[in-house]
Amino acid sequence: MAALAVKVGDLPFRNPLLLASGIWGESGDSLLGAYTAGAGGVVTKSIGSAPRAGYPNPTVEELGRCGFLNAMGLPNPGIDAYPVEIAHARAHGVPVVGSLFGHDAAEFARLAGRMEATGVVALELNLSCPHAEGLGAEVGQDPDRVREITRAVRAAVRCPVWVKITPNAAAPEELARAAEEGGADAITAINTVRGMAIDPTLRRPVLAHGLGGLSGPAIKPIGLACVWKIWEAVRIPVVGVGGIGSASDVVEYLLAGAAAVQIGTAVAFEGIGLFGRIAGELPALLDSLGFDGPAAAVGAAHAGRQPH
Amino acid sequence: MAALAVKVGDLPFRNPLLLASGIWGESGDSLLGAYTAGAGGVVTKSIGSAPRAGYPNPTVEELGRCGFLNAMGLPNPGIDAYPVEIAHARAHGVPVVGSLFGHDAAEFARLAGRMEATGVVALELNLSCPHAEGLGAEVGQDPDRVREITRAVRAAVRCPVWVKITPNAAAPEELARAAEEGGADAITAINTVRGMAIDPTLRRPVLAHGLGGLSGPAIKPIGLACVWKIWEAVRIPVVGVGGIGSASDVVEYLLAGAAAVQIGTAVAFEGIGLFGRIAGELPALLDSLGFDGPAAAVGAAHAGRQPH
Amino acid sequence: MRRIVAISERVQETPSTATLRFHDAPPARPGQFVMVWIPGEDELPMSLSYVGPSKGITVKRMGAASGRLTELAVGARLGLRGPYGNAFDPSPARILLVGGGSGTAVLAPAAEAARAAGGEVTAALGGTTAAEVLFADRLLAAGARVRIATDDGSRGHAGYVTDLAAELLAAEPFDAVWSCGPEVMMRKVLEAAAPRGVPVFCSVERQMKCALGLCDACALGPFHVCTDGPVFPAAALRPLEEFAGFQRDASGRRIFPRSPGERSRAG
Amino acid sequence: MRRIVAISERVQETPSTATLRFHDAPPARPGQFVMVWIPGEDELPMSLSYVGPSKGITVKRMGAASGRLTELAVGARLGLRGPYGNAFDPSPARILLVGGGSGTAVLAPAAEAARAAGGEVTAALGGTTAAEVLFADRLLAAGARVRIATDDGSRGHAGYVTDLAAELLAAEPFDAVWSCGPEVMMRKVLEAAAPRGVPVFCSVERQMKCALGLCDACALGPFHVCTDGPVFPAAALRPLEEFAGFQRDASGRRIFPRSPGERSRAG
Ligand SMILES: Cc1cc2nc3c(=O)[nH]c(=O)nc-3n(C[C@H](O)[C@H](O)[C@H](O)COP(=O)(O)OP(=O)(O)OC[C@H]3O[C@@H](n4cnc5c(N)ncnc54)[C@H](O)[C@@H]3O)c2cc1C
Ligand SMILES: Cc1cc2nc3c(=O)[nH]c(=O)nc-3n(C[C@H](O)[C@H](O)[C@H](O)COP(=O)(O)OP(=O)(O)OC[C@H]3O[C@@H](n4cnc5c(N)ncnc54)[C@H](O)[C@@H]3O)c2cc1C
Ligand SMILES: Cc1cc2nc3c(=O)[nH]c(=O)nc-3n(C[C@H](O)[C@H](O)[C@H](O)COP(=O)(O)O)c2cc1C
Ligand SMILES: Cc1cc2nc3c(=O)[nH]c(=O)nc-3n(C[C@H](O)[C@H](O)[C@H](O)COP(=O)(O)O)c2cc1C
Ligand code: FES
Ligand code: FES
Repeated sequence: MAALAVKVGDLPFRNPLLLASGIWGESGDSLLGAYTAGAGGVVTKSIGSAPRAGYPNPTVEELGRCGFLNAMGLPNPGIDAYPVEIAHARAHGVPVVGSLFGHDAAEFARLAGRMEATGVVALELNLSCPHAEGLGAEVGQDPDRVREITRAVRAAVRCPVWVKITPNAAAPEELARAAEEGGADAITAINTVRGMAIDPTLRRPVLAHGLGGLSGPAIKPIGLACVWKIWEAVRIPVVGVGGIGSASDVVEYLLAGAAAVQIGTAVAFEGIGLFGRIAGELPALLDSLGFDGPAAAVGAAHAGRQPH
Repeated sequence: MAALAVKVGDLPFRNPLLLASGIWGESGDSLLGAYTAGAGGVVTKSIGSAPRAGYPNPTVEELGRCGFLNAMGLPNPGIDAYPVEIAHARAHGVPVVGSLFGHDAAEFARLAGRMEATGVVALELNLSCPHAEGLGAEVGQDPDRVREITRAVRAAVRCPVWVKITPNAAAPEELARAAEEGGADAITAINTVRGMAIDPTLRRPVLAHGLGGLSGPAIKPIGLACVWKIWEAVRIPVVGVGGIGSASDVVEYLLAGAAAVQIGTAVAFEGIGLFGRIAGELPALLDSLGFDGPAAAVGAAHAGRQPH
Repeated sequence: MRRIVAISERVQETPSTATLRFHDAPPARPGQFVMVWIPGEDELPMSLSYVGPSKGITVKRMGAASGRLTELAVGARLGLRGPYGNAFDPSPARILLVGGGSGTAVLAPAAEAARAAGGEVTAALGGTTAAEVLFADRLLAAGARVRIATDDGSRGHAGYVTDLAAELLAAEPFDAVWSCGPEVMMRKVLEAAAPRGVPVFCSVERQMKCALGLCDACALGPFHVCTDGPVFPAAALRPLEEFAGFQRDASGRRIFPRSPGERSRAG
Repeated sequence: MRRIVAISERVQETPSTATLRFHDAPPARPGQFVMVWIPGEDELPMSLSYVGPSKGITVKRMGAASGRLTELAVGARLGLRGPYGNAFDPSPARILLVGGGSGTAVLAPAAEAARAAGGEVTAALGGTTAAEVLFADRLLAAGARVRIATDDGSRGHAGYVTDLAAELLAAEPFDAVWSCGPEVMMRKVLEAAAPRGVPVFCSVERQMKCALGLCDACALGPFHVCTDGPVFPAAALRPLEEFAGFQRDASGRRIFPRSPGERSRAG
């Protein structure tokens, strides 16, 4: 049976299924819980310089089986209070990727140093949250700022730096290229897609923030297309995320070019047990498709692909 | 009961439900059929200068109830052969909006003149097809080109000019603003969202073209967010499209700012009878929500909205 | 939803026509079609020529895609979606089949279903030459009476299968006619049956892209072949100038045949 | 899916607490909660205090959002999603309820269900003062035995409701204890019941945002209150340093109470 261990660049994970940022990432117990349930690694909530309550509720809207809209507003305990949570997960050997958000290169660099000191195995720069003024996608839609922020973080730390890209751009692959130029070690794609819902009776947006981000099955085709194009645009590994809920979805992302994947919304549909279930199903699926492991499948749907 | 007649700018329709471009728009009989079934008006397939077979099949992939991916590749009979189809629909009094695509301002202007001569009530410029090289979104993602093309068409014809905007942009509302600056009479939003699907067994993209466009329920939140932002960015009317399949969906779009809507993918789920069904349900729904007609609902979810 | 199947069996039915069998679960009725994805090539609508658990399609070599399909070996993989469309209604009646060329592919399972339902089946089959007559043995085995016409007279009646059909209709009472083949052929069948009041059902082919009633590629007058057909009653087809009038090419342009029977699949 | 309901009835239960009733179809069990959207204000988790076709929530004025909720008049509209979470298991047993302040809101329908199932219910209710004791009459009407404790001694026992609970547990056999109120209170109930081997089930409150098990706002040790709770057995809660230890604020920071019982909703 195919073994599941993968590497994102030089960084090993026991399997390619990582917990996506913002899901189960607030407490150390939850990070540990996702790993215990079978995740190959976990990404923290995006952490900023100061505690942030996020937007008022409603912060989430269910859209049937197609997914969710959310506008959490980057709630997080801040870089001073958060290390205790990471420490708890690290104490149990969980490979934790620390997600960060900030306003500019200097803030990102400062946060990166603090986050690296917690013992995370990599950093993920959230340049892609679609609903936070002056943060996330608002900085991440400009290739020059992506390059600049990545460069500043790259200079400030030794651990791998992943840059998380927004799909809300004419060509997300150009943002990925800018991150690569800035020295990123991997690209994570995608964050949520800008969306909204309106309540007809109350005549107002459902989310308190108005606009939010779409996640779940609805965006799987969008994430796949981004990973596909990014794989063709850069030579660093890609971590795929968006709408994954089955072993077959994972394989689609691997074939598009993802070296590993992240899973978020599907946790709400199935519970955290989905990590164990998918990790259990993946070896037989890879076998039946003729792959001796996840790595063999990476990018295999690109005609005349070059190993990369 | 609320009456359903609406105007997009000065252009009247018996109800706000228009057939979206590319659906049932190849033959005059089908345009007529959609109108007979209850549509308030119809938009043609996007027509270019020469006949175009489009991409090979598979051109469509079903994604359960979340929607479809398609990469038709703008098949169309060309502006020489198509007028006979419009003539058939016009002969029965159908208000036809003629959709056009082209490579540059000169081609658009030439096509616009030809299309206007067929007796269409308005033109819709497809600056937003996400999967056609050198066409559609590739020209429509640049505000300068949007402005230039719109201006050229505006100068070439007398009838209203609608510009159809892509959601595959950092800020679709800026594209809409460029169209307004170019003299557009209305904005149509949105076209499909870039996406793809990969077959794990065959290790290749399902669509012959590779990348395609996502439509249907999956993109409703994306379309709503675009209409919302565009309504705030421009003063010309907005025509909303993306994932509409019920009277309640229509009202969401009206509240976001759409003066009328278009329906595409839902025709595959329900058949063309959905136009009659929704037109039948809408008056009672509007009544129950306290609106005396569609116009009263337009933009009503914007706090402190200005009538526009 | 799309499924990937492997070809489990391949039968060369005629020099130009092959049957591909595969195990496929979703139930289907005779008359329905599937969209067959030939990876790297195209996706074509194909009527099911077998509708049991082991389904099948019977393909005539026409252009590149159908040609490639007829060349595939056992084990080759295809993508399938469907079944789509409506079906023939197998009732315990006296049924006349009129099949031209590969059009017989869709009539064979319908005939078997009609026989199973207690019907009497007479088949008039046309082909360019004796070797191209499809499924004559299969229909005989199903208990149908079989009459044959070939363009070159190499087997059965020398000439059009429509001559046979007219003859049979004149000689015997039928409750229904089921036909598939070139449209000029089907139009003649319609006209022959009309004065006798025998209902005719034709399986019609058009360009197909979505097969979902969206793209309009298969528009046929007010109908869409993919969702309203492919089987249409004569009453729906007779008034249509398209029917045996014009087709549309992949761009949607109207294509008028230069001469009747021009299409090489003509029976 | 979110539903919009209009308040059909409003009852001022205590000076700080009001019940809002509404007609809402989805079935719910006692112990479950809904997310209540107060348009323009916030969305709060609220236990259902009535679970029949006409459902209800019973809200204590705490901050801006709960305050606004208690002020809404009949006819005002709310958004609802849910019900979410697990429930008390109404069995024909001898049940001791220990409710502090508005915590009694969720115990009342559970008590009614237990009585309907043939159980015996004893309720120990706490409040800051006589007027703030919730649902004493409702529980009496349901056939429960009711004991009361108030901080100021204005009704019943002067002091903590946990004193009453300890007393009852010492004096009588119970099959289960159901409790809802401040965590320091519930922790004391746990400790009192433990040596006697009586199983305790507590309804726990935490910050909530998604209520779907996604956002982690409601993390409680290895659990999520929204999907694993809100009702937890004592065995799950006792080992947790969080339980009556710390909460998390909206940012996820750990917030340690300055003194036990600090929270004004304390019974
Ligand atoms: C519902 C349905 C069921 C079908 N069932 C079968 C079946 O069971 N078996 C089968 O072999 N085929 C069937 N077909 C036809 C099949 O889908 C293809 O159209 C055919 O195989 C030719 O495809 P191609 O791409 O190889 O050839 P193309 O490249 O499309 O055409 C090759 C040649 O055939 C001519 N041609 C193609 N189609 C027509 C036409 N309709 N009229 C006149 N000339 C034409 C072209 O002009 C060209 O010269 C069916 C079609 C439909 C719509
Ligand atoms: C599953 C569940 C069920 C609930 N059911 C009910 C119910 O039936 N009735 C009801 O009235 N409320 C219930 N709540 C609590 C309710 O959701 C709100 O937390 C409460 O109404 C306060 O909200 P607010 O925004 O008005 O106040 P906030 O602005 O959040 O707080 C106001 C004051 O209360 C303090 N406070 C708030 N929460 C806590 C806490 N957990 N611990 C200590 N101090 C706190 C704050 O520090 C502040 O001083 C439930 C909560 C959960 C999770
Ligand atoms: C409730 C919620 C909170 C999220 N918070 C963050 C976040 O803090 N940082 C981040 O980079 N992405 C965040 N995301 C985006 C996810 O990490 C992921 O990119 C996206 O949801 C798509 O994956 P999915 O479809 O598997 O959920 C959040 C998503 C959801 C649903
Ligand atoms: C099969 C198909 C073909 C389409 N062709 C066109 C087209 O030619 N021109 C165009 O502007 N939009 C085209 N579109 C986009 C639709 O007009 C519409 O913008 C989009 O599908 C979103 O609406 P829906 O979710 O209601 O389908 C096409 C969509 C589909 C599904
Ligand atoms: S094939 Fe697209 S409508 Fe029939
Ligand atoms: S409220 Fe979000 S996980 Fe429980």
